[in-house]
Amino acid sequence: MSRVAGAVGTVRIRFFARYAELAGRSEGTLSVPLPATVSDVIQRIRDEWPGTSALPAQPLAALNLRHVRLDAPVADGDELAFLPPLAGG
Amino acid sequence: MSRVAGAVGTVRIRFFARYAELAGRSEGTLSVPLPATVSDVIQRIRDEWPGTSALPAQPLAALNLRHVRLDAPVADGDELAFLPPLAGG
Amino acid sequence: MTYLSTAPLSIEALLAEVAAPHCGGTCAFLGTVRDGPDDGGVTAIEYSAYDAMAEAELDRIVSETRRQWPEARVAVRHRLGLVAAEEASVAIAVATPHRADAFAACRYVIEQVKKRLPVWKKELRADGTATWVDPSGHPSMVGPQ
Amino acid sequence: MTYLSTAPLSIEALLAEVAAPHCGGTCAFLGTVRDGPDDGGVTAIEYSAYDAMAEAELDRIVSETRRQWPEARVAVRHRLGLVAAEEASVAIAVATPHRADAFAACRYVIEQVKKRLPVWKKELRADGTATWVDPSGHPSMVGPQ
Repeated sequence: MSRVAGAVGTVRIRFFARYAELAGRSEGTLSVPLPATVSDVIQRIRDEWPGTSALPAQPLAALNLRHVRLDAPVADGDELAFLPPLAGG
Repeated sequence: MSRVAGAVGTVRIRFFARYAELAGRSEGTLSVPLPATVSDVIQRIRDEWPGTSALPAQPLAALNLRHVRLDAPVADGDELAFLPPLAGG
Repeated sequence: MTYLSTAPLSIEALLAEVAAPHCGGTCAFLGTVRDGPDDGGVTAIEYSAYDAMAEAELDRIVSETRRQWPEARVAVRHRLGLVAAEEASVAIAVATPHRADAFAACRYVIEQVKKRLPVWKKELRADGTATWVDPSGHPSMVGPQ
Repeated sequence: MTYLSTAPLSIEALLAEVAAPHCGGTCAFLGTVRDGPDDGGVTAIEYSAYDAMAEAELDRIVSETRRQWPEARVAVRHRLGLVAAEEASVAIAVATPHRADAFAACRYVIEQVKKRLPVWKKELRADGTATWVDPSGHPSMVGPQ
């Protein structure tokens, strides 16, 4: 690789409900150069996992069990989940 | 009696809860010259029934199962009730 | 009697009464006899009513609620007689297609009940005293008898 | 699981959980699966969740409620799996010393649940179709499968 060596994080990715159907998978693990935001990870998922292009470009996201904005930073070991429009209650 | 003959109504009077205790009775029947308001009936009760002077001069009143103001007219056959401060719920 | 009961109130029964396929939100309210630190050891409350008027008043309150929220299904019961601490004295259930109406209508019913129902309560205490409750803030001792 | 359940929800159990001698007002909310005239013959809803997050989120909602209404006793359950029409998908009970707080806190919980809980539902219809429900108004057909 020509990339300058830097920190790389491993992020656990999860898809739920309709997004799992669209992505054709409910979870996976992804290596991402750090620092990275949720948006960066979304871009990387689209590049690396065929089928995920059907997901919306700006989905609702949760990092380590909390809702986050797409500009939130992602760290090594994080669990990042993509959530279809919520329908609880 | 020297009173000019006029319409007279019979009104059923009811006392509840603490007022029944204060009045020493829970009900009674009263003849009142008509027209008369609830206030007029209250005055007549105080005059005619000993013990009812312990009742407040302006109690909450209900006429024929509905809350009424003290200036409401009373008619023959009405049921007039005096209600201590309400405490339902 | 339709709305007044001397038996313990069943919220499950009220919920079943208002349930309907098109009603997705149900709000219920239970008023229970308190025995808090400021309540001086209340062991039970004896509820009495001007029965015929309380029935009529509850019927009017239910009708008004249905007029204001035409899709609401409404049930209400008030208990009379001796009610032990932590038992319910009043129970209300309102089911509506959407939840905001259920909350608003249920709140309407309990506020009207508090304001209009000809019901009185005598607090019975562990020390044998009994007090007529005046929510306007002037308790009057009537016991021990 | 504390807040999530695949078994039918019992409002009586929640009411017992929040009951306390000093709490005179209890407000409960039940969300039930609708099958109204506009709901196209929904026979059941299949609820799924991001379980760990839904538990965490409900715990946060309960904590926030207790912070805003320090005297409130709060219980909430959300059902998962197949829920038949007219069965409850969510149940909330809040007991407080005074009723206004019970209504406000109960309303807070259901609004936050609707806004934040990572739960999804697929409507199952009598004709065999299934639809992911998007409350923002864009249903997406995914069946018959």
